[in-house]
Amino acid sequence: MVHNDYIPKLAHILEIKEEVGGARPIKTFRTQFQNKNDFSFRCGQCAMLSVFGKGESMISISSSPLVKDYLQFSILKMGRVTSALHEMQPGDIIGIRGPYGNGFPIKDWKGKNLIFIGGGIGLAPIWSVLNTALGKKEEYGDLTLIYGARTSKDLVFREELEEIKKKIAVHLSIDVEESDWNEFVGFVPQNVTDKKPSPNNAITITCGPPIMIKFVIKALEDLGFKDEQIYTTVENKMKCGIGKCGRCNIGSHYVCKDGPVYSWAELKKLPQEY
Amino acid sequence: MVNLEDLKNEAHKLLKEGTVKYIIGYERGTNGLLPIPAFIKNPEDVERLIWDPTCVFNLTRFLVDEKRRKASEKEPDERPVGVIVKGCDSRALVVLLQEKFINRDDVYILGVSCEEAGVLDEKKLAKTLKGKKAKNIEFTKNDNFVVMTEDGKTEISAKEILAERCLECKANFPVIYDILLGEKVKRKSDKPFGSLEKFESLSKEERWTFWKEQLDKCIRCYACRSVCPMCYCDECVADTINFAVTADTTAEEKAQKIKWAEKSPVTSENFVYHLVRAIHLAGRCIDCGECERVCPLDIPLRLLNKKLEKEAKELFDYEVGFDPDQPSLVSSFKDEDPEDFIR
Amino acid sequence: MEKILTKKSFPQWVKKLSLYKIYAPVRDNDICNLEAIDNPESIDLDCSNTVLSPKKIIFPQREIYLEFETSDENKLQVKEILPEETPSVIFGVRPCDAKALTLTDKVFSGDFKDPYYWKRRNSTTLIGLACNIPPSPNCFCLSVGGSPHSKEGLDILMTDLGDKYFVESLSEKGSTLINLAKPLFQQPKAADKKAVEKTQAEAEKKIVRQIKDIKKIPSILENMFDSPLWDKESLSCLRCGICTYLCPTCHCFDINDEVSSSSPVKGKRVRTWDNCQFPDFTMHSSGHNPRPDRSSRLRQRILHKFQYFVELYKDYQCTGCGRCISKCPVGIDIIEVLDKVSDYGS
Amino acid sequence: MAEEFEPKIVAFLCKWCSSAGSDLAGVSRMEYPPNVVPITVMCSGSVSPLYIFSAFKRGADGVLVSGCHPGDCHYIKGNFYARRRIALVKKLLDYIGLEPQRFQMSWVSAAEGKKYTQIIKDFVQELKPLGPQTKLRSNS
Repeated sequence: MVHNDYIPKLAHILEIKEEVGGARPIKTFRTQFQNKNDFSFRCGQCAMLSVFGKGESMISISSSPLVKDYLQFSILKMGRVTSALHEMQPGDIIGIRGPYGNGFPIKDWKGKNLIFIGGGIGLAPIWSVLNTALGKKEEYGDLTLIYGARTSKDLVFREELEEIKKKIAVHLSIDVEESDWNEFVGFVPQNVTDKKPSPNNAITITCGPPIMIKFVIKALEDLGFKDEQIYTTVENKMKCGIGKCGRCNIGSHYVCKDGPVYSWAELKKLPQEY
Repeated sequence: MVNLEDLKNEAHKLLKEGTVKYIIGYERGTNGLLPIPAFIKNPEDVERLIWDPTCVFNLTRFLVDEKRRKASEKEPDERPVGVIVKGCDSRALVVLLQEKFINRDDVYILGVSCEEAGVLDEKKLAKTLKGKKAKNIEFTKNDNFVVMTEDGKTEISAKEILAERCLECKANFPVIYDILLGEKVKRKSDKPFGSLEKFESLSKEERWTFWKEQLDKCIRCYACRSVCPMCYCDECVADTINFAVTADTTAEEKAQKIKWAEKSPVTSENFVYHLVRAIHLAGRCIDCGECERVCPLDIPLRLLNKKLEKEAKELFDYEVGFDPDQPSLVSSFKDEDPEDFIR
Repeated sequence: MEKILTKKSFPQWVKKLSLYKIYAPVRDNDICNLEAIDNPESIDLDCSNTVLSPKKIIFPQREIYLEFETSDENKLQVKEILPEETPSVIFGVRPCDAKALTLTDKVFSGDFKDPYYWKRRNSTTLIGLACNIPPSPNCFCLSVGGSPHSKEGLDILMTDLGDKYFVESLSEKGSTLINLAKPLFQQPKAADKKAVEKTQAEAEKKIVRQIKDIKKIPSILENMFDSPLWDKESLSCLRCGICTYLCPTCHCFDINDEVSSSSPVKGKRVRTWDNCQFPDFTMHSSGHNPRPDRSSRLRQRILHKFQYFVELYKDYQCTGCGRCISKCPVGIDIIEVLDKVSDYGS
Repeated sequence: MAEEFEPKIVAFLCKWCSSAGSDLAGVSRMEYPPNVVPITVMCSGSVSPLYIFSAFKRGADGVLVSGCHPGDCHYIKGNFYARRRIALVKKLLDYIGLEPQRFQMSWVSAAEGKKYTQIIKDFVQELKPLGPQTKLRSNS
């Protein structure tokens, strides 16, 4: 039989957790394949999720490859497919194909200090690599997480964050002052400037809204980080996931295949088309 | 025929005096005789302008682009845009004014009369010339065109190579203008809906077979929609995406957008698209024939719009494109509108 | 294998290929289309370029990927739908259109081989027809590494020699077709071969349009992303899909679910052509659009064909068929645009 | 023996008159064929031609648009606009070769339950000999 990349594998939704409510809700879905799980992926890779009858959407995998029992996706309700996903219940069936994309080059990061910088739903792709590093903590240097959202209610993985705080340095922020908020108030880039992470033997991984990424990179540059030390992810509209349908390209790069992970050194060379 | 030098002089004056910010006209292109739209800003560039029977485009289409561009500018140049219009194009402009899509103050109309002629049908010309290439085309008074080819001059009767719509034209001269070049003379057309006769006389099943065969050819390149000055909707029902998305648009609003027609070029979807387009152009289409001209598959789209133009005339005595103050066809009614079809 | 086939015998050859599905140029009033035919007499090999290239057969505008349905036990089922491998023959393939398929071959290969494309591609035999007279006034194959009698991508090349065809088999698939009607074919004489050479040399001279300095273009384009040229050249662009849908090399597509029942859900997932000139092509669901205007979309079309594709596959994604020029409603001319690009570089 | 073809009719009924008329037919237990999928709309004038084409695409064998009698429109003029628009749609559908019987318009007031049942009965009878509508129907 010919291998057909366009046919998704069926998976159950095991568990749905509401992360953020309100007008821009986020839910986390844990899924399990109906048949044998031969889905192996790297941190930072994505999968194309199907809601049959609605279509497909490319979503980053937020669980660590070390976890074998389920695949996890944290999804912001945005359009046709993600709205349908938000309507779903545990036990419902979705389609998954992939994994797609290059993923983070974590093999090259052994022995280095990793600084994770996230904004809003941008914590999802970070979550996979952060948990992988936590699982093999001995292989890396110091781990730091700088994470923020508009309000305290918009922070994802709140319970897990409390757990992680016990293991590594976590610096949270919210955009506007709230009563009983004891951490930083301000935008994520300001928090980065405030916490002054050291560029020595360090790698930073930044995910979030494009505007946040732009200013985080500026803040990091001011702190002395080199372009090669700064990693980020890019998103563009995708359909096929395998570099053929022609819409997610930035120059001759297809984000679905050659991305979504880029070092700032690489990204700088590409046209601004994302 | 309108003297090109007169047109250039007028254009030059308008640009020199700064009356208009630019002029939309015709210039020679590189694909045979087909001209290209010219957007002229500098007075000296008016030399590029041309005017002859190859000037088929309905340039009012570019007023739609202009309106959008202006809306996105922070400090727009408030001067009007000059646009060269033929009789049919001027009627398109009347509709755009009638619908208050374009303000009269935003446009300076350089009307050119086709007088007794009109524009050419490229395909008819190619057939008549049998492979020879036309270098120059002029209209003569005795209802003939003089066509220069590599073999010299040939005289061809206007009827043979004029666009079908010009043979059925209601007014070969602009009905609205700031400057008029040429004379308000009308070409005689005895049968304003002549091209429909052949199809109306077919049986119902023959008509279905005809239209199915034609619309099945459609590849949904949307050139017909794109070239049409009346197809200015921000979102078209044929698109499955919301274009009017802002930061405040909720996920629900986006998710609930109805897919009226799938992208697949199959009979059912092609018919939804073309029927909706036809009905949306009822009482608005001024028969510039551009949709049919640009169709790469030669679908006779004009026959759909012309049919509704005819019905509007016969059922409601409605004529399109002459009076910017008249209420539009479907936003008005008369007590005596026919209702014999209603149970 | 080189053979001679008289024009009179041509329909008989087609009849001998009854096991194949036959596609050929057919005249429809003023235009020519590539259609499936039953009657060899309807084939018109004197047609100019068909509106759509053989791309429409190998990479059809609509392809069903899969069907989904909810079973009686409320279980969702997904069924893969692959195209049937119908042995097919396409007659009258122009060398530029055959070359174009070698380019889409590259796209649909690689790490992810596209089974839909390859099932159709592998079961199709391409019979080319050399262009003794350019089939379009806007032909420019010579500028992009092609020629009016190029054999690239073809299984057979036929050259019109007046009352007969010089038929050259270029692959096993091609020879099979000739062998199915062996008695119809004769051995060519030396004079026939001479005639072919002469015709070919003359054919090249008849191609008048060309891109100047094509070799320099990819490197010039590298520095032209922010050039004001794109604004200028796209001023009259209508954002229709003619240039890309008619292009034999453009391969972009969309994937959508078409639903016949929403509850319980039943429908098909289909691939349809899509194109970079439509504004919704790159629009994110947030409304953000990385290519928001005509100028960025024209730039994408040119850069994809003459820079990105060259970087990825070492070839231009253009075979000089001239369709995008001939059919552009507002006369946007890719040769003109590229010539301005070269001027920009000098 | 083959089962008799039962046409499916999509009926766009205005809320104020025709829909009330069909309700009256229902509560008065008037008998009429069960072939109708009624869709209540605010006014016959709010029925976009797109709804009509879409109903045919989705497999309707016949489409009915029904509103208040002229002069009785809850929105004063909605049914007059509808009258014009529907006339054009009818002409267009006929022109492309759809059987004209498949698309009808009627005036049915809230009190005309009887008229409504008669219109449906007649419509079904007219559609039966035509068989299923396949011309505009989607195959997917």
